[in-house]
Amino acid sequence: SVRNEMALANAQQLINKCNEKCFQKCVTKPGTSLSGSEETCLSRCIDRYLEAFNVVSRAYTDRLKERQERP
Amino acid sequence: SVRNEMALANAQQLINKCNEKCFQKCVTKPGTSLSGSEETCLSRCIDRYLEAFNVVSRAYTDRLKERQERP
Amino acid sequence: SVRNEMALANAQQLINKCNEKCFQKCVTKPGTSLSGSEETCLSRCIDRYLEAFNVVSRAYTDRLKERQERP
Amino acid sequence: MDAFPQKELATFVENEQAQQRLNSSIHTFTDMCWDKCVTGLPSTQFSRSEASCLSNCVNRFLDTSLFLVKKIEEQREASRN
Amino acid sequence: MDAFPQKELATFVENEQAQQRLNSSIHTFTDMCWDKCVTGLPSTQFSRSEASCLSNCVNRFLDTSLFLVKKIEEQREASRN
Amino acid sequence: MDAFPQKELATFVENEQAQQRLNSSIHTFTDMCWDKCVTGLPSTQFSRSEASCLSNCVNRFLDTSLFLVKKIEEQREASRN
Repeated sequence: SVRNEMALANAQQLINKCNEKCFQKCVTKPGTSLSGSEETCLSRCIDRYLEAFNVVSRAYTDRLKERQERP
Repeated sequence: SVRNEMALANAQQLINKCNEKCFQKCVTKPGTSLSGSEETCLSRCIDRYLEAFNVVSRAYTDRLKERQERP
Repeated sequence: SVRNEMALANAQQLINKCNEKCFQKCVTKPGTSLSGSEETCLSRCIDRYLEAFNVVSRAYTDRLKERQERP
Repeated sequence: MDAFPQKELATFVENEQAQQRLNSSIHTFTDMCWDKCVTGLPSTQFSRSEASCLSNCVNRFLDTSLFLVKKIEEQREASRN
Repeated sequence: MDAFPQKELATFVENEQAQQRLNSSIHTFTDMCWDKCVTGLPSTQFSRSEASCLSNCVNRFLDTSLFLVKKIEEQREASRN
Repeated sequence: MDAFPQKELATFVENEQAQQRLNSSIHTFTDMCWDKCVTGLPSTQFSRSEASCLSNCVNRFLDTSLFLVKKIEEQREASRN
């Protein structure tokens, strides 16, 4: 269905962005494998990025609702 | 008309770019509303970005004319 | 042919990226013409960017082959 | 296509496209606000200043957009007089 | 379509597309030159160094492009000999 | 089209598109790894640390991608139990 396709595309874009931002932040000098501290940083970064996505998403949709109630 | 549509798209892209660059420069720690100093910064930034657009536009079109006169 | 068109598009994108990255790195305060030291920097930068492209390309294709051999 | 009249299909497509633009904006805003607000190494929770920066970020961006449009219209008015 | 022959329509579309590419380039160059030249807080006018940086920026970018193409062609020549 | 059956054409197009995606990824990775690894002024050859950074960069990015997917699946599993 169109709804499922869009939800999948949305999830894929979120994963790609999260990957890009967390690699940028946590792996500053790429070595021959991911170190323990790099993996700890990545784990935290992933949680924080998904949280940031939810905070931003809620702030934006709340704003749009406000604008509909007080045009 | 096609001309009007293109002029409108061009203006919209300029506004979007100006918005992005000036928010980046002037609102470094977003608060609960835009402060007086943030608004002053934004007002100047907007004037400067539009001015930069004109300077760059003229430099580029002058260069293209030059290349037509001396191929 | 499709192959030639794709090779041409690939070369064009590489030239565009190289141009962007090396202008960014070597021409920090644009003057009325490219100086000798700017041209030296650009010459080295171009060689290094093309080398980086080959290193990255080989690392990526090797990784894809590995994944095919050990699924 | 008897079960799905043309008009309802057009409305459905319009809504799905609006939802897609919304999703796209949220990704762009998250990217921008992450870069602006989360400047240090990530921790097990956001600091108070990171959290308030993230929740204010989109609203201040939209306020900036309104400010810009208002300024441009004021300059147009002034140039007509 | 008698009032707008096929050949003139093709020329019109080509010109409009060329204009669109020009506009698109100007936006890209303004973005790049703003980031390179306007590094501090904006003021009520550009400083002398900001102004000259902005007017030189595009031309030096295009010079860089010519330099790059020339270098690649010189390397091709050398590899043929 | 007798010389080029439908099935072989579909396979050809699929392969060309896969090659195009590969090329596109290599450009994106080169851009990302250049910014990460080549931080100073360019020289007549890469330093040892620049060279090893560039050859490790793509692989660590792909490892990060696997790590991310694994973490998300672990969190899904945990939320089911």
